[in-house]
Amino acid sequence: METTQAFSSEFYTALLPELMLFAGLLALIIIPNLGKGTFRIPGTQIRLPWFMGGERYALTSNPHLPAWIATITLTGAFLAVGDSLRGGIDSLLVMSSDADEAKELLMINGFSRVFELIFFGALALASFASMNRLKVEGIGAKLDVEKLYNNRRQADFYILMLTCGLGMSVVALAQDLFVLFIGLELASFSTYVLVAFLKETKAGAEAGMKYFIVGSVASGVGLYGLSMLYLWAGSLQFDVLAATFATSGTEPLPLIGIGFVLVGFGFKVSAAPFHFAAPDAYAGASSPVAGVLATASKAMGMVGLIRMLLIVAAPESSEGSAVWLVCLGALAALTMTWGNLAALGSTNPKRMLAYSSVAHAGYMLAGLTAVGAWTWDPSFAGQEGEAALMVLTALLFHMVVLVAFKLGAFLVLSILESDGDASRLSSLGGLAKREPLLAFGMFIFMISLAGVPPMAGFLSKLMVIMGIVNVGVGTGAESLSDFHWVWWLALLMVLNSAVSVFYYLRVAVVMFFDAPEEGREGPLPSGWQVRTSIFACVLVTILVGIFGDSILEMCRSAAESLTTNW
Amino acid sequence: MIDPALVSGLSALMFVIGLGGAFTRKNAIIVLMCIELMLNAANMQFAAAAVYHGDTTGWVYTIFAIAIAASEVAIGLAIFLAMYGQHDTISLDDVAVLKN
Amino acid sequence: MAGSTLSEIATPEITELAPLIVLLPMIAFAVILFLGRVFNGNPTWKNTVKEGGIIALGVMGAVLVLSLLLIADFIGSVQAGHDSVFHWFTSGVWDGTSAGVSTDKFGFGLYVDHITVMLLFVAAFLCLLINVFSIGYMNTDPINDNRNHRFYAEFTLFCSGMLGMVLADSFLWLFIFWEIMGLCSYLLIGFYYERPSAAYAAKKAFLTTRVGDVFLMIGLVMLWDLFGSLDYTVVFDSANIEHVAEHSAGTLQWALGLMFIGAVGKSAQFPLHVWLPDAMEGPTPVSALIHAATMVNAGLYLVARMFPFFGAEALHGDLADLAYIIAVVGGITAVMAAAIAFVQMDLKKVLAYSTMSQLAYIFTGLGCALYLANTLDWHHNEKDHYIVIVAFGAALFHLFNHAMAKGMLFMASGSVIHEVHHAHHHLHHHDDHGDGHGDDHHDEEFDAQSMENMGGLASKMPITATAMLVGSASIMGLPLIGGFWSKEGIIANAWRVAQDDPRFLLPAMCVLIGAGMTGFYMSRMWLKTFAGKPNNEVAAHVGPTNIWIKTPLFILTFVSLSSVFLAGMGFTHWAPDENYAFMQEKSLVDGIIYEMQHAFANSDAYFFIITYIAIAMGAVAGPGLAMALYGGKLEDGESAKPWMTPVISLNAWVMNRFNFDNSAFAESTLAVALQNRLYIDHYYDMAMVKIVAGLSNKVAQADSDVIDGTIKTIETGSQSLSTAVRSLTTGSARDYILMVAVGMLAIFMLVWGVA
Amino acid sequence: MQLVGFPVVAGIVLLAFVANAKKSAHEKLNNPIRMASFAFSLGLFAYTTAMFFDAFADITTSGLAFNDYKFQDSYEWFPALGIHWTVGLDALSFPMVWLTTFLLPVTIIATWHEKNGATYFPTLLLMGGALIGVFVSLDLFMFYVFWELTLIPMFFLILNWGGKDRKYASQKFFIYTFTASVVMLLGLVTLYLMQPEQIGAGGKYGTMTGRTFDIPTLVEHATAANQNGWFLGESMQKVLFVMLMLGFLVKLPAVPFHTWLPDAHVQAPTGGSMLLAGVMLKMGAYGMFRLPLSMFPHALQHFQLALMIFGMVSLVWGAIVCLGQTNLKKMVAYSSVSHMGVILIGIATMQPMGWAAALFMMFAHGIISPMLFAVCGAFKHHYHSMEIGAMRGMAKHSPWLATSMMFAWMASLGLPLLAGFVAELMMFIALWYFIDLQGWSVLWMVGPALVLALTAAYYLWSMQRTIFEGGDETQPPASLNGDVVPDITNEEKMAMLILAAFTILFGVMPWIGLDMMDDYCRTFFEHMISNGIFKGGA
Repeated sequence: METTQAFSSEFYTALLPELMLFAGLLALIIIPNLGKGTFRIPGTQIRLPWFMGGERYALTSNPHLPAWIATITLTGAFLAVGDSLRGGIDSLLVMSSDADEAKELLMINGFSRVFELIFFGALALASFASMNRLKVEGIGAKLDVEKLYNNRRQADFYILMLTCGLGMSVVALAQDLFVLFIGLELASFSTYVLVAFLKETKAGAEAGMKYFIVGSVASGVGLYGLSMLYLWAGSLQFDVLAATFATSGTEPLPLIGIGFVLVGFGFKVSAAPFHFAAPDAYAGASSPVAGVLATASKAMGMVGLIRMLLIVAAPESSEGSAVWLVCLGALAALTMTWGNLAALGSTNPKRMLAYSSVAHAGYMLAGLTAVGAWTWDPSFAGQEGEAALMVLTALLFHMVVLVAFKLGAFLVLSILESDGDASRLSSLGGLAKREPLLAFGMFIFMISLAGVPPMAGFLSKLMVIMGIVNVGVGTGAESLSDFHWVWWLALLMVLNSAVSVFYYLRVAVVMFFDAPEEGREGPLPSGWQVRTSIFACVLVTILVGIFGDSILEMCRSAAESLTTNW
Repeated sequence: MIDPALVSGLSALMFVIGLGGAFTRKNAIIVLMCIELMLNAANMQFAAAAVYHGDTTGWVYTIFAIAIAASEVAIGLAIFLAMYGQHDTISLDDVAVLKN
Repeated sequence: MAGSTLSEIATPEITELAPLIVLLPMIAFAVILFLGRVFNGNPTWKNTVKEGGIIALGVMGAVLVLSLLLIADFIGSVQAGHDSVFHWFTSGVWDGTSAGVSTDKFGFGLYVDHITVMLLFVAAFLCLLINVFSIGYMNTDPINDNRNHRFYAEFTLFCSGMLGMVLADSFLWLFIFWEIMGLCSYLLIGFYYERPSAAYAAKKAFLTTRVGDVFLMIGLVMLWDLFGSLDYTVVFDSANIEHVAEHSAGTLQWALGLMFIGAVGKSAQFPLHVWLPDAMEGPTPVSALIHAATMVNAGLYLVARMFPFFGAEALHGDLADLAYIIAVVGGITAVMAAAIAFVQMDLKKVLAYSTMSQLAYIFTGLGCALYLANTLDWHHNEKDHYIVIVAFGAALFHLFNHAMAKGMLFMASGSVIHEVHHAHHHLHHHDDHGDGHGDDHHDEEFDAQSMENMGGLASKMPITATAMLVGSASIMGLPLIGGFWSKEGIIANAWRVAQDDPRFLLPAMCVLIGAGMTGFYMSRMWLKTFAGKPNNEVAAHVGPTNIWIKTPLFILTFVSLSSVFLAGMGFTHWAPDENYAFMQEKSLVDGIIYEMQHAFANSDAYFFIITYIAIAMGAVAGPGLAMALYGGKLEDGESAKPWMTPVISLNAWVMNRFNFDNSAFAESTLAVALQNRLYIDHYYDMAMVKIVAGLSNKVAQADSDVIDGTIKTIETGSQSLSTAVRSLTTGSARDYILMVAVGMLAIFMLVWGVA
Repeated sequence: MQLVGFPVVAGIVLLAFVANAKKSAHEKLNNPIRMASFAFSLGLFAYTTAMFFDAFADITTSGLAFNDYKFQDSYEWFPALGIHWTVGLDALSFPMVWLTTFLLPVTIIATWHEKNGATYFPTLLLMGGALIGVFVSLDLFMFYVFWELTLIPMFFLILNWGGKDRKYASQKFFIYTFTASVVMLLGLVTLYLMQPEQIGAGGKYGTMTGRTFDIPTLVEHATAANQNGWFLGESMQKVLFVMLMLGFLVKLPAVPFHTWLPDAHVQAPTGGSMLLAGVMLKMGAYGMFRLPLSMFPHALQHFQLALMIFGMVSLVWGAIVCLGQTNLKKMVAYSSVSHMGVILIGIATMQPMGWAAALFMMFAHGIISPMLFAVCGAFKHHYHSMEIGAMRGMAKHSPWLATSMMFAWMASLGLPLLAGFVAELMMFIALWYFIDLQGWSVLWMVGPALVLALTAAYYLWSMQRTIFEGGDETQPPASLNGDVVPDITNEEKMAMLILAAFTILFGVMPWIGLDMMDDYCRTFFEHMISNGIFKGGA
């Protein structure tokens, strides 16, 4: 592992994606403001053009511009990450200084890269697709206030997208719990506003409020947990926390602190019972944003959980298995069951997808539980955490592919929203007749979510199950009672999958069987951007399901990079 | 110097009050205040811990946390404003178009 | 006794053409069906090819020739010929030891022995004759227009099945062809498918025989278990039988017993007899061939096939109970069917019950023969040997006689019905004659099969009347004619066995009484139809029949009459035995004299008495009673052929002299019960409707309510659970925060509890 | 031979067609796509038939033994997990593959005029491709993928071309069978992970997990382990056996897991029913042979009684329920349940003959039941009703349909010299042999015997009320609204004739398929006996 200091040359190379984001952010703020603005030299009548404000140029006043800037930035960042992954990344640790007592700030390795991939990929798709979702009312410099205002908001929206991305990547990179928290808050604040972006509707404003309030409480709790951990360990550096936990991990203070922090991240991954705001937020937000919440934001929460639970309260620092094992197992079981049961009767496709995302959180938590359990079988210890590695790979893989089919599903709903409404199941009615390809895409997303082969969702779910079972089975088990109880989580998971098929399939039935709603017989609004995004999602969903080996390898090396110390 | 334990205790009290208030009060502004209370409980604990450990990072954390709290209030109030514009109320119980 | 030994009589090779006996009709089936579809309605097809009748005729002729060739090879041999024709499949079983898996081959081959030869001749000969008859019968009936190809196709398929069953070399293939016959029977009974009664009868026939077949199949499976094969060559091998007899003779008896139930079903014996009378819904040639002459003999054939088991030394006495059961079933059916025949007005139904009754005779005969074979030391004792051979031969000979006579009777009855029907049409439907309206012979207002509409036909249909007379005489067992020889043999053997085993008194009494009853109902039928005055206008206008119909009647009349020669030729000794093989013993004249002596001048007083009692009942009492009640002089001016005149005169005399009023009997409860077939069908129907249909409806209900209901409950249950879960999402942000707090507390408790 | 290509090509063809079908000229596309699908399926059929006749160089399909595969081919798929695209044929899968390719063109012919042909026929092809995939795969993962993949085309076949309640039926079908198969999946995964880890072993073993999904390797492993005790341990083998069997029993389906079947069948279009009954149900039995029976022989012995009970209950219950049905298609569907009971009983006898009976029953029923459903479909198509008794005197008005119906019914009730009889006969022999050998109660024979009669009863009853009766006083169904009663179309006739011809072919010459199956079962048992896994008096 190489180390470097902040603002060194390696630092810039390694953080290229984030810097791109930053540049894009600046561009987004500046470019729409470029205009024929002048600056009067005080005391004179001389007006010097300083190109800010005033009447905008034709190009800079173009409301499509922010979207393109954001999309290109995010795509560039995505590609940069992908490029760095392609060559196989060495870990790079960014220290605060080159002194001995310097603190670890950021860690760029496979693990963080994969998450960056998830974040930027999801955000890029969402912002690309949002071009069709956020309507541009008029183009040009000379418009009435109403329209100018709307155009202005275009820029706001994409700025928030970029800040969100920036915050998330900080979360992925952070080596200090507080840095992680700052990143989390940055991303959270952005998402609060993004959710509330449709503030001119009742649902939008309400969704933003709920997401904000519950999110704030959760982060308040999390911050309090942080403060307790700080009180306990005297530092929020992960390595320090981990080392301290290994020696005095069973004291009440760190346990309470971890519990608090768990709540904070639990909200982000929408684990039950912290998920309540999620369905409301998804329902009120515009669909691409909801898609981001369900994929990137969830992945961000998972980063936090992984760091907290696997690095700090590492399983091997406790006897047998991690202290939080039972707690997380219960949480996982509750989350997946709750999510699926709630989705079962939901007639709003967005809420249905929200609950399904809760269920998926449950699956991921189940996987995480298994990681916590891998040390139970002493013979695993000799295998350098092979079992844990497998689950972790599965988790990462699941989060990667989830972007394709979860976001894809939301994007399909996004087109329907542009058509009028997507808050009823019947909005999807007759989609197969209206837009056969879209219906086909949606069907692919649905069965992938349900975990039907050969879609990516099947492979990822299989991987998670396999990881759990691997831990559960241990070595030399001869009967069910020899298994670790996490095996039963796998059983619960497959049964939940079976339940989930019901509501996923209902979407398919509505699309292929039911008649369209009154007055919605024709084709959907056009918009090649969103359709391209959906197409990309379909492609990834199918291809990764069939030829996902390279992605799998990537996730594996990412997981390895997290666990090099195991 | 005040015993950090006392400060911690106070912060715990503040936290509990904040959390309790957050789910007992209907008025969104009051809930926001309660959330601030929770954040400040954390701040206080950070400060106390910084003192206890003699670690300056804790102060930095506190300052950052205050900044976070501030921006949170800003965002929150903006969202409440938008909500009021649509629902004509800031009572959390009455804003329940989305449910189930 | 000739000194011919086994070595002198070579085992004949089965001719390579033999498989064609089975294959030709099967091919004809497909050809006729196909051509019939293609050329349906074509004049050449209809008039020249007779809608396939000629093709069938050609095939049947070829089959008869081939069969005769095959028979000729086997005449005089006692050894069975066996030829494996093809491999069907191979499988294996694991006997639970480490020895590995056995290899069991299932194949088809031909097996020809004395029983085969008998049945082969009967089947091939009658198939041909009845085919001739069919052309005269079916093709002249306008209602059959354009669907006779179906008749001929199914007819040939049936022939294939029958011949195949006879020639098959294993019980398995016997069963397979047996089922094919069952199918054809089903199809042909339902030939007039538009009649609900025909549809019902077809179903009933198939289902009833199916019940028997189920037992047969289980029996076969048990037999397979015992021998590891169903091939005759294996199961009849005395070493194998010995091996089985050592430890599972009881099982073998069960297996054979279950197979016998199959035979009961097929041969319409009590209690699976209910289908046969209904089967008369089929066209008359079908009744003649399938339900009188051939298929119903399949059951007898099956039982006769079991002879090697009963006759095996190793199983001495072990199978006596089964033999008794066979005899008793036969005895009961003989009496019961005869009794029901008393009250039938339908010409064909009388014959159907008669068939049932006569088959029962053969069963009794077989039962007795098998009992004798099983209990007597016939392998070593010369006298016992003779007894067994004769007993078995009598039963088989009766099968032959009955097939010939009953085939003829049915054809004759068909001829009568045909002409009565024509006459009826002629009289009442001049305008629309030939438009094919209505049902076959069952017009709403006119039943051409009812003897109420006949009478005095002797003068109008001389050939038919003669055939009917000879046939009836043969069935009744009038001395010297047809069935007399065999029937006497059966009765005598039954009483012989009764001497050894008093249990057999029951079947013995039954066959003795049955003889008298046969005499009565057969006479009644003939007299009501041919003697006396025409019962109505229709009967008075019946005309002679056509040549296609007459020819087979003519031939069969002579066959029945010549049975005395057959008896002389040793048909009564028809058994697998080198000492008594066909024509090996004596010259024809010696044989006839020998048979005569045995029949009329038995040296054993016991049998002497029995014989004369039987003759008295069957040839005197029964017919006499019938003559007193039915028939009478012909219409003035009408005259029968000279050979029938004495019969009619006698009838007229007896009627004058002994006539009495039998209405008291005719209205008695017993008679009503007999008319209702002793209510057996009624109870069967009740059982089907109440138990089977009731149960199945209940089960179907349970299937949708309980099993599928559980699934549906899970569906609705999870939906309501979903509603409950979602109702926790109240919409108020405060509640959400509360839940966060609750969740937090729960986390504390869990982490705390573990740590 | 690139057998791998089959299902893939089928899928690609479908996709190409779907893309075409997007055009507005939908109606015009029907015919060319139908012809193309038909030609393609015919090609597949010719190919598998040629394989059967050993047309391909050095590969013969005779003398196939247990765990001995022909046309084997393997490519890396997910090397990290030990997943390979491994295909191969043995006596177990070959008849099924042939059957699938045989049924595809026949189904296309039988449903020649199905509406929306442009999408219908490719869906059929995809269905066939997925089914072939199930049968050829020798990799657990691949097996499962195709296993689930079959659900999708069938779901659409029911949903888009089905009857009135197709919405409910298609979902029920999907969810019910999916639920069972995910439990099976958990079993497969547990099995996979319980095999000894061999990281770095290379070959079929995953680089990441050190385990393999390769079925031949697993079977070898299992055999070796079973020699000295139980593969994976006694209780674990039992648990896995149950988990796998659950998936297969639902698919089969065995009572009480069968209620999806009548719904699916009644609502499915003719083509869907034909493939569903013809091949898809057999996937359950095939899976049993391929996995639990091959790998868990000890557990099989342990659960023998349970299997026997399942088989008997399915057999009897299905038959009795048939008798209580008034819907023709439902009756036929339940008769499938009953016949699948025969397969279970055959397996439960633990006799080579019983197994061969089960295998041949799969095959024979795969030819007969499509004909049953083709008849039902034609009935529905022409008379717009499925009620028994809605149309009488069919023999008069629709002689072709009547003949086909009678033939199919007779074949299904086990008439000798038609395909189904051989299987039933062998099952009976094996069952009795087994009962006698093990000293089980004779009462076990009561069920099958009863069913022989009951089967005849419900089939004959339905024929009496459809083919027979009526006649001159025509009783056309009210649903025809007084239209002329039509006989079946030429295409339907053709399909019926083909099915009938093969029913006869395999009834008269069962050895064509049975010899292969017999070899398989024989070598299986000899393998198990010689390895001491099946011991005397088991």
